[in-house]
Amino acid sequence: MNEHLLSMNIFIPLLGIIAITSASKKREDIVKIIAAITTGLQMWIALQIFFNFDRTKSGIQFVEHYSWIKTFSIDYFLGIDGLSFPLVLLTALILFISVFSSWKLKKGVKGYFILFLLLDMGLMGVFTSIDLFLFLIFFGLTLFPTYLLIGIWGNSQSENTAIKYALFSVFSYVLILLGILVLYFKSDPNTFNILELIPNVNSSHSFQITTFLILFIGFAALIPIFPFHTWLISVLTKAPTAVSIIVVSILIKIGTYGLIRICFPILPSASIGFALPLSIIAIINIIYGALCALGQNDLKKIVGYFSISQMGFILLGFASLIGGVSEKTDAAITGISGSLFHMFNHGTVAALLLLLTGVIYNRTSKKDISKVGGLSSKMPVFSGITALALFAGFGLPGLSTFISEIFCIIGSFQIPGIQVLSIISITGIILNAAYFFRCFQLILYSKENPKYTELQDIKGNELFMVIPFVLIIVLLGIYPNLIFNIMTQSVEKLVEIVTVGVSIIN
Amino acid sequence: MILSNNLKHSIFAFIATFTGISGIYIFLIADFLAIVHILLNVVAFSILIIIGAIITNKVSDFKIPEPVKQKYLYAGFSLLFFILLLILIFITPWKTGKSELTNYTIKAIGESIITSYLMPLEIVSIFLLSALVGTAYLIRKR
Amino acid sequence: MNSLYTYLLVSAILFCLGLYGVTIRRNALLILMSIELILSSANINLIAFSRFGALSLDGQIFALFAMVITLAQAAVGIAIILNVYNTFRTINIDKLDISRNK
Amino acid sequence: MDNILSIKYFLPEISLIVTSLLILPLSLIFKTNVRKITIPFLTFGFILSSTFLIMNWDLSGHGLFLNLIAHDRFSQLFKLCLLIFTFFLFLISLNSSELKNISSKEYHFFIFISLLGSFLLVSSNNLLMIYISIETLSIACLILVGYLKTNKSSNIAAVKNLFSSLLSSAILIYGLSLVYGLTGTLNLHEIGHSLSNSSINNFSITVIILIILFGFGYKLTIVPFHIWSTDVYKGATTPITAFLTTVPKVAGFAILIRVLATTFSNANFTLVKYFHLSEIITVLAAATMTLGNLLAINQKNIKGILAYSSIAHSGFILMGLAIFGQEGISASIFYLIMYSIAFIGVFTVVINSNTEFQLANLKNHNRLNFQSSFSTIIISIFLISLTGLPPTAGFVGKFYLFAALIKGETKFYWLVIIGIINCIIMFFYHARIIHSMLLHKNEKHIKNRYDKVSNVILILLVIPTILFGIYWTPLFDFIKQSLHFFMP
Repeated sequence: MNEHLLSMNIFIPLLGIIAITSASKKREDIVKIIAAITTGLQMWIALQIFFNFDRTKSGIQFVEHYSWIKTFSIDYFLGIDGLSFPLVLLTALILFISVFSSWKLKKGVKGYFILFLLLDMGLMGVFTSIDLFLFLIFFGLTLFPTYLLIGIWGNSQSENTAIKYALFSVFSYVLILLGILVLYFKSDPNTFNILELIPNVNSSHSFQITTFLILFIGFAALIPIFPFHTWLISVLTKAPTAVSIIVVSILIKIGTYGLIRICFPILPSASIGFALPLSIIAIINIIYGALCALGQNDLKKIVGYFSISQMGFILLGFASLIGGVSEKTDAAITGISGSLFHMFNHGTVAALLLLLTGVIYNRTSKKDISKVGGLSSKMPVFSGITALALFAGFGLPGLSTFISEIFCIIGSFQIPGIQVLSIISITGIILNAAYFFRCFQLILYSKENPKYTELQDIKGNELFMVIPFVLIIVLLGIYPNLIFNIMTQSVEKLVEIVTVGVSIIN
Repeated sequence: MILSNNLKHSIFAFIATFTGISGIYIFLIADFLAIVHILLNVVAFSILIIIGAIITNKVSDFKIPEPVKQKYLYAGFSLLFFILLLILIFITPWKTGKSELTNYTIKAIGESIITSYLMPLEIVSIFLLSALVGTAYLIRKR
Repeated sequence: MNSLYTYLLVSAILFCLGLYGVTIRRNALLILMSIELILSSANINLIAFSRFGALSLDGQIFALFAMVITLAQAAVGIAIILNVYNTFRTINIDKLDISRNK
Repeated sequence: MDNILSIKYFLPEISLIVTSLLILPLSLIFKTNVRKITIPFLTFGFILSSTFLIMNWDLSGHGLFLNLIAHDRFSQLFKLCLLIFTFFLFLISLNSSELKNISSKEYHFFIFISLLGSFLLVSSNNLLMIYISIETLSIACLILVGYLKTNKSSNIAAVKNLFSSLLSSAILIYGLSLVYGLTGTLNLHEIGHSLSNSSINNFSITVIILIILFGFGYKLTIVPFHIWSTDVYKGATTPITAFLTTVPKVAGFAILIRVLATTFSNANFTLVKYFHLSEIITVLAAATMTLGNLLAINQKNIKGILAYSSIAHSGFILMGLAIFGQEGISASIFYLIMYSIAFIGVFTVVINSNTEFQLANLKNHNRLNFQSSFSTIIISIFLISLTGLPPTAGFVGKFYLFAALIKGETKFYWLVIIGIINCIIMFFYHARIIHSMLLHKNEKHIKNRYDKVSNVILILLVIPTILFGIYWTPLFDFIKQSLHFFMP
């Protein structure tokens, strides 16, 4: 049973798709129920893995390894370790909730859920494949469903957004393909297997820099790093809520995941050399995102810029990888675990914020939060949850994001080269706090809008979607070790791999 | 033939040129080909062209429009290509040998057509049939 | 005088003249004639190589087939040109235009 | 093998010839309901030919008709592909509205003649055979393009096709005559032998190959000739465009590969002496795909996009030839086959839908919603495959091409970069078609009249598109093995 959990996780959506296709056209609720069952099963599998995960091992677990295409030595090779498992967990959770957030969908239900499950399959595959070719296939599988989901089920101007998204993602996709091919042919014997690639890419520093740059630009368009960020904002404002949740919480994490999974261990020397530029980019992202968010009134856009800013923190944590070679291994481990944890936390917080935005929009059909008026007296439960989400956004102590953000900053602070930058990044936290307090004030305590006399409080389906996130945010704030002890071993090993790799080249 | 602005003159020049070419064939000990060339290209092709010219022009008016404007450009282009060919011709070590061709090639050609080149002959017959069908189809009244 | 190079030279001249005719002429019949010129230059080549170079009749046979095929193609070509003339009332290939009336 | 013994292996072609010759009298005899008689008869012809092809499946090579024609794995692979493609195109064109009201017997006749021409072309082992079969193929194309005698755009296309194909064959025969002069023989293998033994300078050989390449260029839509081909593609009726973008192209690439591989390289597929050639093909490939793509962006309707897209794909296929190793060539062949399958698929949908779909201006945010979601899904799959995203066969094709390029020498890296930029552009305009079908919210729907046959064909084409995107080893191995050319 345990051996095939990952394959089941990936291919259950396929069964779901078949079931949906054979469902009758008139019974749309059945389609939704099938989708819910599918993602629910995945959630259950993810929990199974969570409980059976060996927290003392640093290598990959739940391995499935079959030969697939012999001539090119492509394998069907699945496995998870501490780096990828939090993301699998997050994916399962977000997808499960997203099904419910699109429960009221009327138009083209069947097509929507087929594409949704395809996307689901792609995402699960991306985070669990160890073979890079498999990674490419699953990654490619996510592009088209996302494009169509944004374009068809988004609001009236979503077509251009869809094209924009597609162009950016194809751009990054092709670059990643190129980078992976370069790695493949540089390794001896040629292999797509990450575990074998790590010791096998025997290369010079300049080769590493070139390949790193190719891959980095590819992933950067996904993350998205400063000049590439425009697509994320328009996707968030134009796409349907469920899709924008998936995009902001999971899809953009493929970028950061790719960095930590492919770039750092395989190209250690370049990663170390690139630490300083990486942290500068991170700071630009943090400050730019926060400043842009400060001027926005549309909560969805705020979430978008907030995400850009948070991605900066994640990259800052990555930059502390350099500590591994300057005998500050602890700092490196702190920073990277902080980043990984922050990837998870940002996913939950952003999803929660977007869900709450949906709640407001359903009641008032206004995007501009300054015109909604104070809601605290009319919707007490909602207000409580919103307050919590906003506090989590800027990292209030006691909530999960606080811990991860602080870890990122502490990690980078201990490294002499990027100390200054890490101090600057604190400005980012302050700016974050500023705009979230502004939102807090506008949504909850501004002058009440007389138009909305009767506003229902959050309940039922909406409450059901929100509660898991609230619980997770609070729980991880109190007991972060739930996730941390999954990661620690793998992160230590990563830092070790990088250190060893650099020493070999020097 | 190329430069004349009168289709009539062009056609006459064409016939003259092609008769000259058949003369070249005779010089090259290809008597059979020379005859075929006169029959096909000089006679048959010219008749085709003349028919085409008569149908598509009013009989009195064989004026054809001036060449396109960039004719000097194209002339330069052709000249360049000619120089390239010239270099090619004189630089390349063509395969040479002593020819055993006799003065009459008809028999030899006939023999090799029905032995080693039988298959191309059959294919060409299919080809000619299809050309016939195609021409008939295209010319037929709609 | 009677050497391979003379014939190659003649054929090269014919080839380039034909090419020039194809590029500058706009009358369909003239283009057809120019292409014919290129083809006979190739035939001269073949026969000259057959005479001076190779010891076989291959070149002559190739030229023979080429002549026959070319003529058949020219016949089809004239048929197409006549069709075009019936539709457009012109055979100046620059003046062919979908919006033009009959 | 001599003329009599060879007939056994020549049966597929003979059955094609016999069928094509019987069409005309048959349709004269049964004047009243021609379609009911001829279509089963023609189908029978296709099936007969394929039966003979498979019956004579022979892994060792033979030279038929005194080595004029090669019967080897390479030619058999291509014959099978061409036969299937033509059969599908033939069945699809029965449903076309443009060809409905005119005499169909000549149409069928010329489909068969062109198939015969391409059969001979892929197996030619002799310069004379190459010339004759190219002409057979192109005379059929000439008449097919001008098939609608009263249609203006069809006429323009016909006259353009006439001059370009005549000119290119004239240039080709000039080039072939030079090769003959260089080596004194017409047999491809003997030419290769004599070239590798002699001390011919690089310049001559490069110029001669260039002249030959220009002769093939029109069939393959290589860059300086793309102007002509697009006019023809856009002007011809849609079923014939579908035919022109696939069958002659496949046959043309096949013979180009055979000529390059047997004459201008040694047995290990490296152009030992003639290193310039590889660079020339590289430049041509880059120019072809870039120009094709850039022009495709500006196209308004789906036919224009497909016409230029077909040129861009030619560039990609040439990319594999430029490397000139076994990997490169087999990647090219794989790509070629996958491209043809996807193209035929797209055209099947286009032919079956009404003219509103074919001529809709995609730039004006026109609405192209299909009535049935079946056609939308199907055409999307083919377009994704053409774009080259997984899990479709198009991805594998592009993957192999890039892999072969990166594996090759460093001098190809710039081509890789150009290829990648082109992938993105290609995605852009293919996505525009999907975009206007799926993303525009509208009520009006495009009707398409599918009969059972086209449904079956579409499904038959989708299966390899998906299947070879997931598991392609058998096909790829087969292609690799087919690269053993017949050497007497």
